[in-house]
This record gives sequence, C-alpha cells and structure tokens, in this order.
Amino acid sequence: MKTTTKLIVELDHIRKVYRSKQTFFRSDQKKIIALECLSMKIKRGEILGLVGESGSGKTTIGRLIVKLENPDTGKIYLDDKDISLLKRNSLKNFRSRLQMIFQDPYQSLNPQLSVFDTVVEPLIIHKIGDSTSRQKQVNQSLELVDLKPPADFLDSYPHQLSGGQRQRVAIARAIVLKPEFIVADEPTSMLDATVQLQIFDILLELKNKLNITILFITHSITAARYLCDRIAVIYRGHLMEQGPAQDVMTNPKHPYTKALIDAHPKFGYANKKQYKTLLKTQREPVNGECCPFFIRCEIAKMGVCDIKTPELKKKHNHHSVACFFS
Amino acid sequence: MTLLEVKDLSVVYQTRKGFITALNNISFELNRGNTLGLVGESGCGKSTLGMALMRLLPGNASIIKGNLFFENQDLLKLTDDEIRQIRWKKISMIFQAAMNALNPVHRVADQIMEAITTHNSSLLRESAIKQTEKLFDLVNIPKRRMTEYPHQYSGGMKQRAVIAMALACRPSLIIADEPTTALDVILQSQILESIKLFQKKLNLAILFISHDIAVVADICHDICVMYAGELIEYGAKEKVLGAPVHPYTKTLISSYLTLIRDLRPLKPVQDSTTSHISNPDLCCFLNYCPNSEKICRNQKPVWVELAPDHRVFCLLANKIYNG
Amino acid sequence: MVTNTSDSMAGALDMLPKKRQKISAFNEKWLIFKENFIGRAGLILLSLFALMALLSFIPPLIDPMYHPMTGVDPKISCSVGPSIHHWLGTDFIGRDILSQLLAGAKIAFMVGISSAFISIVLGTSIGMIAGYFGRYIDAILMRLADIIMVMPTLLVVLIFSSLFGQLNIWTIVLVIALFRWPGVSRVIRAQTLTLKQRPFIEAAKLAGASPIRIILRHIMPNVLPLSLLYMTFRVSSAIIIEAALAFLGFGDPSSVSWGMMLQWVWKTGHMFQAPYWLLPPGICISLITLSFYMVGRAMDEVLDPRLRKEDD
Amino acid sequence: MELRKYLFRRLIEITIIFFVIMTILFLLFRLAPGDPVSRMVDPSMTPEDARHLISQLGLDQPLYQQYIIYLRNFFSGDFGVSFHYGTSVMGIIWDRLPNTAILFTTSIILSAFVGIFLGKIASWHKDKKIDTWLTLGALICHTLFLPWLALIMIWFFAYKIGWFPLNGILSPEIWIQTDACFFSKLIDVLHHLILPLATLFLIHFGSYLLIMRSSMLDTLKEDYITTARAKGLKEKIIRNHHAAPNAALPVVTSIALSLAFSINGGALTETVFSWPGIGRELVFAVSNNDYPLAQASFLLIAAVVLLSNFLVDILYAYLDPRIRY
Repeated sequence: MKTTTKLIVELDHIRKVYRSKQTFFRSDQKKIIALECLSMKIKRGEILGLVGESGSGKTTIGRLIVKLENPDTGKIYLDDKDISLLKRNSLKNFRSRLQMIFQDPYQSLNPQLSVFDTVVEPLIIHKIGDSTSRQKQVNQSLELVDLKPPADFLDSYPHQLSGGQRQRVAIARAIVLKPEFIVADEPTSMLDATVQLQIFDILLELKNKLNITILFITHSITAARYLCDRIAVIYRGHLMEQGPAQDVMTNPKHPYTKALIDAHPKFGYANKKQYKTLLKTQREPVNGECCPFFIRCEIAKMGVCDIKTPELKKKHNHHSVACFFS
Repeated sequence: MTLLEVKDLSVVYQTRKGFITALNNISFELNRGNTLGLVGESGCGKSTLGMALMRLLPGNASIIKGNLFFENQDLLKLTDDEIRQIRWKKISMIFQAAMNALNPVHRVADQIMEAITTHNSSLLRESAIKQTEKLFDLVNIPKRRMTEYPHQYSGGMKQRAVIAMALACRPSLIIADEPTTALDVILQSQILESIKLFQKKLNLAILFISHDIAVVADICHDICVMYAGELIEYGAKEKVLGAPVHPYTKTLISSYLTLIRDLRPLKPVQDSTTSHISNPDLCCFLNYCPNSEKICRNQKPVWVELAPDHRVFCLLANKIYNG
Repeated sequence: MVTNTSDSMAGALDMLPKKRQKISAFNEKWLIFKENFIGRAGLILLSLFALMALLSFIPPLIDPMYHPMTGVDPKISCSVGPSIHHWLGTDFIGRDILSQLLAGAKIAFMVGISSAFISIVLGTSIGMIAGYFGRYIDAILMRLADIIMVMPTLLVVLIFSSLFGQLNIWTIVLVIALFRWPGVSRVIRAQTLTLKQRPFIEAAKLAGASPIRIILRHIMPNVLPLSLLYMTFRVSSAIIIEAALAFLGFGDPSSVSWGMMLQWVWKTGHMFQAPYWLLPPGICISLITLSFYMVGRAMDEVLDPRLRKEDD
Repeated sequence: MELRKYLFRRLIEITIIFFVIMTILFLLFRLAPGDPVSRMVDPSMTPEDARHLISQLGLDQPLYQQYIIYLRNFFSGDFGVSFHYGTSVMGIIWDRLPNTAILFTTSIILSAFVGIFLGKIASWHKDKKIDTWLTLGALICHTLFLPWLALIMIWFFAYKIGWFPLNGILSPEIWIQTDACFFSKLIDVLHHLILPLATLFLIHFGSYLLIMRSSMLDTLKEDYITTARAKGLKEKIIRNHHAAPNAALPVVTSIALSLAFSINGGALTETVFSWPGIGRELVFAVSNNDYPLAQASFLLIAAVVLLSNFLVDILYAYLDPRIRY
C-alpha cells in the first residue's frame, strides 16, 4: 500500500519530560525523559510499527499524537496543521479524525455501559445522525470487527465478553466515526496468542478497506514484522532505526535492533543467535551528551559514542539509522 | 529417574454458580534434571496445577481425585506439617509477579534468609548470611543491595531476587509460573539464560508454566499442552512442536509469529474463551476444532500413544498423524 | 453545556430497551445481599424502626395526653414505671415514654437520612471534581477538606449553638452535613483518580466528550455504589451527633429526640431510679446506628469485588 | 533525608491549617449576629474594667487590627479571662490538659492495640465461630451510643455494685489529708480513671477491630503471603510477621483520620463522668456562654488533633519502609 507518499502526521523535534508526581510522601521531583528531540513522519495509508521496550516512550508518542498529552517542546502536525493550536470546535473535529485503541481491553470499556452504548457514544457526542442511522452505523462497525451478528452483542456488558471480544468492541468504538488515523497501543499484549492474530487481521482489513493509517505500537518485533509496512525502533526516547519492515528485519543496522531480534525466542530453530550481540551491562554511565545506547552497547567506542548523540542518518532505500558504526 | 508423577489429578472450584472444573484428569511425569513446559492460554488451569503441586490452592478449590507422587511419596496424603517441611526445601516456586511476591516491609535479604533458616533451624545466623551472599552472587545482584527493601529494586532485579529465593534451599524441583511474562524481551532472554544455567549447575527439575509457546520451546525438554483444564498433548519437545497432532496444538503453534517463517500463518480458529464446555464427556476443543468428525460428537476422546514420548488426547490422532 | 446534558438524555432514551439487563444485574447483587446474614438482620431492624416512625403519628390521635411533647397525664405528675396506660412508663412530668420513643424514631430518620444525603451529594461531587480536574482545584478542595476534617463535628455544632443561640433541627442537620463531607470526598476522589487513569475515560475524551459528560456518564455511575455505601455510614454518624447534641442540652427544644430523652433522665437524676426510662432511648439509638452500619457492611461485601477487581 | 523533608513539609502544612482554623474562629466570634463586645467582655465586670478590656482587645478598632491583637495575644499565651471562673483561661487549660491527655491517649493506644490484635485473630479464623463473635461484638461496641454506655456503666459498676466512684477524678477525703502519700493519690486517680477509660475503650476498639479485620483479609490475598506459605513458614509466622505488619498500615491511617471524631466521644465521656478535662470544659463553657474559654478550648482541641496527626505520620513512616527510604 505504499502508493501515496503524502504525510498524514509529522512529529517535529518533540521533547517530553515527565516529572514524578509530588506524592504525599515524596517532595523531590524526579525527571523522567520520555522523548528527546524526536522527529518522525507517518505516511497516509501505511501501518507504521513503533517497536520498543517498556519505558522507551513509545506509548507517549501515541498519546501525544491523539492529543491526550501535550509535548514540552516541538510541534506535531496533522496534514500540515499544528495540532497544538486547536481549540473547541476544531479540536472536536480533530478528535473525530484520530482515534486510539488501548492496551488493556479489560480497562478500556466502561463496565457500566453496554456494547451499544459504548460504540454509539462518539456519534452522540458529535451529533451525527438520528437514532436509526446511529443504530445502523453501530451495526456496521461491529460487523467490520467481526462481531457477527451485531444483534447478539449490542445488549451485552463488558464483563460478559471475552478479552478478544472486548478489544473488538474497543476497535468498533474507534472506527465508528470513520477516522483517518488510529493509534493502536499494544492492542494484543493482554490477549492470548490465538486471539492476537484475529485482531491483527482486523487491523489489516481496516487499512485495506477503509484506508485508515495506523500507528501500531508494540514491544514485539515479530508482531511488527507481521503487520507493518514500516518499522521504527525506539529506545529511551530516541529513534534508533527506521525503515521498511522487511529491510529492518532482515538487515538490521543498529546494535539495539540486532539485540532485540536476538533476544526474541527462536521458536523451534535451536538457539541460533544471529547477530551474537552480547549486551554490556557494566559500562559507566556518562553525564552529558552521548549515544543513548552507549551503556549497553557492545560496539561502542570511547571518544566517539560517549561525547555525541548520533543523528538519524539515511542509509539507503528509506532505511535510516542513528549509529556511528552502522 | 522420575521425580514427580502426577496421576489423574482433578481440581474443582466451588463458586456461586456451582462447581467449575479447573483441572480434569491430568497425568504427567517429570524426571530429575529435566524441564517440563506447561503451555496453554489464560484460564486453562495451568497456574492452578502449579498451586496444587504445592498444596497451596485457595480455600474454595479442592482436589477431588488423583495422586501427586514426589520422590515416591504421595503429597496429597501428607499432613500439613509434613508438607510444610517439603515446601521450598524440596519444591520451590518462582512466581509470576515478582513485585508482589516480595513482602514490602521486609528487607530482601531477610526474606531469602528466612527461607534458609526455616528449613535449617540449627544454622547459625552468620552462615545463613554467607549463603544469602552466595545466592546474591549467583543471580548477579550486588551485595550492597542486600539490606534494601523490595521497592528499591528494579523489575528485573526483583525477578532475579525471587529466583535467588527459589534456589535458597537447593530444592530438587522448581515450579516457575510465568517467570518472565512481565519482562521485556531482552530481560526475558537474560533471565531464561540464567535459569538454564542454574538448571545445569544444580541438576534441577523445573516445571515451567507459560502461555508463550516460544519461551517454552526455548527452555524445555518435554511439553504439556493444556486446554480448558485438560491435557491434550504431551511429549518430547521435538515431537510436540515439530510434528504437532492435536488440532489445538497446531492452532497454537501456527498463531505464533516468528521472525523467519512465512508471513501468513494458518487462519486461526474462533475466539476460544466464550464457552468451552458443552458436554463434559466430549472433547473440550470440539466446538472450535477444524478437523472434527462425527465420531467426536459421539465418543469420549482417548489417549493415543504415537510414540513412546508422544501422546495425544484425540480420537483422530492416528488419522491426523498419518496425514 | 446545555446541549451536552440533552445529549446524555438522548443516550438515556436509547438505553431504555436495555433496562432489563441492568435490572437483572441489580437482582444478582440483591441476591448476594440477601444471603448475607448481617445485611438481612440490619434491614429487618431498619424496617422495625421505620414502622416505629410511622406509628409515631398515632398516640396523639388517641388522646392528647399521649402527645410526646405537650401531653401530660393529669393523674401522674412524676416518673412512674410501666402500666396499662403507659406501656413504658412516664417521664418526670408525666409524659408517655412510648410515644416519645416513637417520635424519636421519626426525628432520627429525618436527621440521619437528610444530613447524610446532603453530605454525600456534597462529598461525591467535590470528590469527583477534585479528582477529575486535579491541579489547583484539587489542591484547594482537599486542603479545605483537611481543615474541616480536624474539627470535631460535635464541638463545632456546640460552638455554633453558643454563637447563634438555640439551633433548630434543620440547622443542626445542615451543620452536620457541612462538616461530614470530607471523608466521603476523599474516598470518592481516590476512586475518581484510579478511574481517571483507566483507558475508558481517555477513550471518551478522544471521542470528544466534554468534562461534564465524562463525569456524569463515565465516572459517576462507577463511584455511585461507593457513595451509597458511605451514605449508610454517614446516616449512623449523623444520628449519633444529633443525639449527643440533644443529650448535652443543645437539641431543638420543639421536638423530642432520643438524645433529649436521655438528657432528661440524666439531668433530672432519674438514672438510678428509673431504668425503664434510661434503657429504651439508649437501646434505640444504639440499635438504629447498628442497623445502618450492618446494612453498610453487607453492601460493602457485595460491592467490593466490583470496586476493586472490576467485573470478573 | 526523604523522611525528614517530608515531615518538615507536613509540619508546615499543619501550621497553615491551624492558622486557618484560628482565623475562622476569630471571624465567627466577631461576625456572628449579636454584639461581639458582649462575647468578649464579662457581663459582671465594672464599666471601667469593661472599657479597659475593650480597648485592650481593640474591640473599638477595625477588624484587621483586632485580628493582629488576637494573634499577638495568642502567641503571648493570653486567651483572656474566663467569665465563669474569673481566672485566666490559659491557667484553666493548663490545669485540665493533663487530665484529658491521660484519658484520651491511654484509651486510644489501648484500644488500638487490642483492636489490632483481635482483628488479626478474627480475620485469621474467618467465618469460624470466634470470628463471628468477635465481629458481632465489635459491631455492637462500635455503634453503642457513648453517653448512654457511660450512664449504664455508672449505673451498674458505680451505683449497683459500687466498685468504682460515681464520677470525678479524685476523692476529696484523700487529698485533704496532708500526709497522704503520692502512691495512694495515684491509686485514687486510677480508680476514678477506670470507668471512663473502659467506656472510651469499648467504643474505639470495635472500629479498630473491624478495620484491622478487613485490612488483614485483603492482605492475606496478596502474593507475598502465598510466597510465605510456599516457603513452608509456620502459619503463626505468616500471620504475625508477614501479614500483620502490612495490614496494620491502613489501620494507622484510619485512626489518624478518625481522631477528630474520637474527640467528640472524649468530650462526652468527660462530661458524663465529670472528668475535669478540656472537652468537658468546652461543653461547660458553651452552656454558660463563657466565650473566651470556649474559644480557647476549641483551638486547643484542634491543635491536639493536628499534632496527633503529625505523630501518626511519623509512626506510619516508621512502620512502612517505602516511606522511610
């Protein structure tokens, strides 16, 4: 589906720092840098996989794009429009164009609302249609996510559904407004392996049928490989590697990406370590500017990696890497 | 040499809505120094099995049938005092959520030492401290962190501390209940490596419970596949994963995404968590089985032994096996 | 804002055909509640007290001398024990204790329920607002709660009555309510904070819902059971405070409450001679607080798994 | 270090809250309907004295100046003169404070210990007979109407059986004797103390038991308890060493939060038993329109609640390593 090269979302030098909450008992503030000067482009109609460990800032990116949070510095553009300037009506309009699917289907549905109430709510808020057309739209989106026949599910409450079914309801809610862009934040990490694939297939169908752009956030490099057109690897708020999915998987350039691929259990194929990355754990941390992966990197060289942060550089064929030695 | 033998184990939970069968006629064996992987989806009863082996089931669960032979004595026939002697000294556990497995108000080292001194009351405090230090060394936690509290540890370190605790009394069997589920991939592979290392060093038997078939494939010698409280396929890793026979095992394996295989796996079956039990006498996978035939709806499934180290609980096993 | 409320009205209309399922969910809860011995006992006791409150209208109709406040048996002018005319005896000026006791039930319900209701409404809305909006709104409201919380309510009402003269029963209700919300709002705020972090609230935000809509449609239904639970405890404490106030002689002189009856026993020095007079009001106050408390505890057991672990 | 910072912050918070309460009280007394002068000046004073006092309190000056005078008086420990006793309010309060402290702190500490201990036992034997009886007993104790309980106590133990004195804090006949030794005086006070103490104890221990029981039941579901079981520890060690320390934490918090409510009970007990403490003095002052005394006792009680909250904070930090480190 790499027919269009038009951008839909662009992140421009985003920086986001979380301050640990002044809890009741602790008065000192710890700063946790979630994102550090991160720039990224998402093309219309693609599925971009954002791969990273927990705490890498990958969820933060998703939340910033849908404007659940605001960046400290930097700008985010949707169709070349700065989303930080949106107010009231234009914000509401923005909301209908971007949606999000959350990680935990047990937490993302209001236990007090039935499936119908959950899915119809965005239509009510945006005052779309009357009650019969709303009914129809709800049915349509339920069918799209494979909850067939919809009538069987409309009256159910979340606790009567399985995890996979809940996640489909959450997807139905996200697509009922016909958005252009969906952030899927680890939508299957809480689900069983057999259910996981069904959700992936639904996402693929959304892309193909409705031409929805998807930012797929995941910790699993295999899931990204299965689903995505492009993959971006993120580590501690820095983009490490970015490129076409096939390229990144078969020919990873960054030592961190190699480590990720190596760490993945090699199902039934003995214990081949393809890249033999041995992660260092005992390197002294450096104050000031350095490569974010410096402490754990095997191939890092003193005098190079510990004094400068590598830029994301294009290698070939849209494949770019942030490493001095790639 | 057989260390643990589970025979026809059945466990039911008593709930408001009646009895729910959590485990149904589970039988398997585990040899000294071996790793047995127990794989299945959430809610298939695999954690219940782990707790049953320790006789730590919650109050509303009861073992209605079966035997648990450990070192040739039936664990189910022991008194509470006797089983307490066996816990941790002979069988220890690595829990799923390491952050919750450590008591927040006690120092980590004290909790490990407690395990040592409980089962060796004649031990002097100094030598208990020495042993604890050794354990910290073994799992690669700096000694200066011995006096710290659990909340000062990072996630991976907590998990390592829990492993150290499990090794404290040199048990012959460790039950590892999803020990790496909450961890990142890189951390997971490190923890798995270290578990493998200890196993060789200490000649441990491990019962490794996981939902992730790839992790099980990585670490285990034998594999049990569970579905809805029943064991459905059991055998050596190479057999079960290399030539799976039970339709459910096939689904499970095909739904696993790898880095190497084809991009499009088999189309998976229906969402399986809705309702398993239509008729308790019939095959538990019947409603979702792509291969089911008329015979499956009329007859109880049976164990079919395809090889000495490969058994399948399916009426059509031979047919599927032979193509 | 107006359009939003009308929207949620429309939502409520859409919901109509599905009411049945909600009711059956309620039935399930009710069944669990009924199984609970403590809850059942509490409910039975409460209905007995409700019956007492209803019966309180009868004695003055039979004979003006049975009026709890003004009725005086012309033949008796001092406290005597139980007799045919006065089943529980009379007080020091010959008023019927039984009719006073019945009238006291009415006052107890009135004070307890109305003051608990006000403090729950206040506490729930303040808790939700503080929890949802956070920042300085939260800081201000919670500091306010802290301040009110360290003031003993009974003593506050005492100070008020010394400054403003004799308080009537509704003022007492109001003051108790105004000083008993912080506990509720702390609990509701904590609950709101955990709800706020749940993705379904964020999903609603992404759907474009306004804060008002999120609070009313997504947060309130989830905290309401908890408020209801706290209401039973607040009823108990309101009854106790009013009774204590009356006991110390600061009650509303125009109505008879159980606390006032105790005060009369105590102040007129009858406590050693007239156990028939000392026992009933005290037992009634203790029992009615006990029964509200029991209902609350039973509710707690029914609701708890839902509140803590969600649906399963 | 963390801890010290935290406690320092709490101290500042508490001071601010106290100032707010002081201000509210000041405004209430000056702005309530009626003549503020009559509330500050003893009606039985001679006109000259009254005029002197008015100018001393600044009652003829604007509100903010009155407030400054009020604060200054407060910090110099001058709360005016009690209408009823005709002596300095400060003196009266210093006189009553130890009595209240003895009664209130012993009752709270005693009931906390017993409540936590019995709650632990009850939860451990959940749904067994002992649990049912303990819970029921606690429920009843917790909901008994305090003044009534106090009257019944007096009626039964002091009047019917005659084991204890009816009320008061000491028997005059002992204190009149000049040669009475300290020990016999102490015994006398303790003798008087027992009934009010028992009353307060019964009321408080019930609620502490119930809180501890449910907190303990929650704790027993935690994973680390399963770990402890799996470790083969003895049940008693699991209960006392692993479950109870964790379960006691919420109980400590709720004791702190309910302290203000407990003060109500303290005042009632003091009144019924004629125990010469601050609470009784406040009730007495309010009945007699002794405004300076009422104001000062209320402030003192608020201060006591705040201070004990602070002490509980320290205790909590001591019990929970997550705060200490």
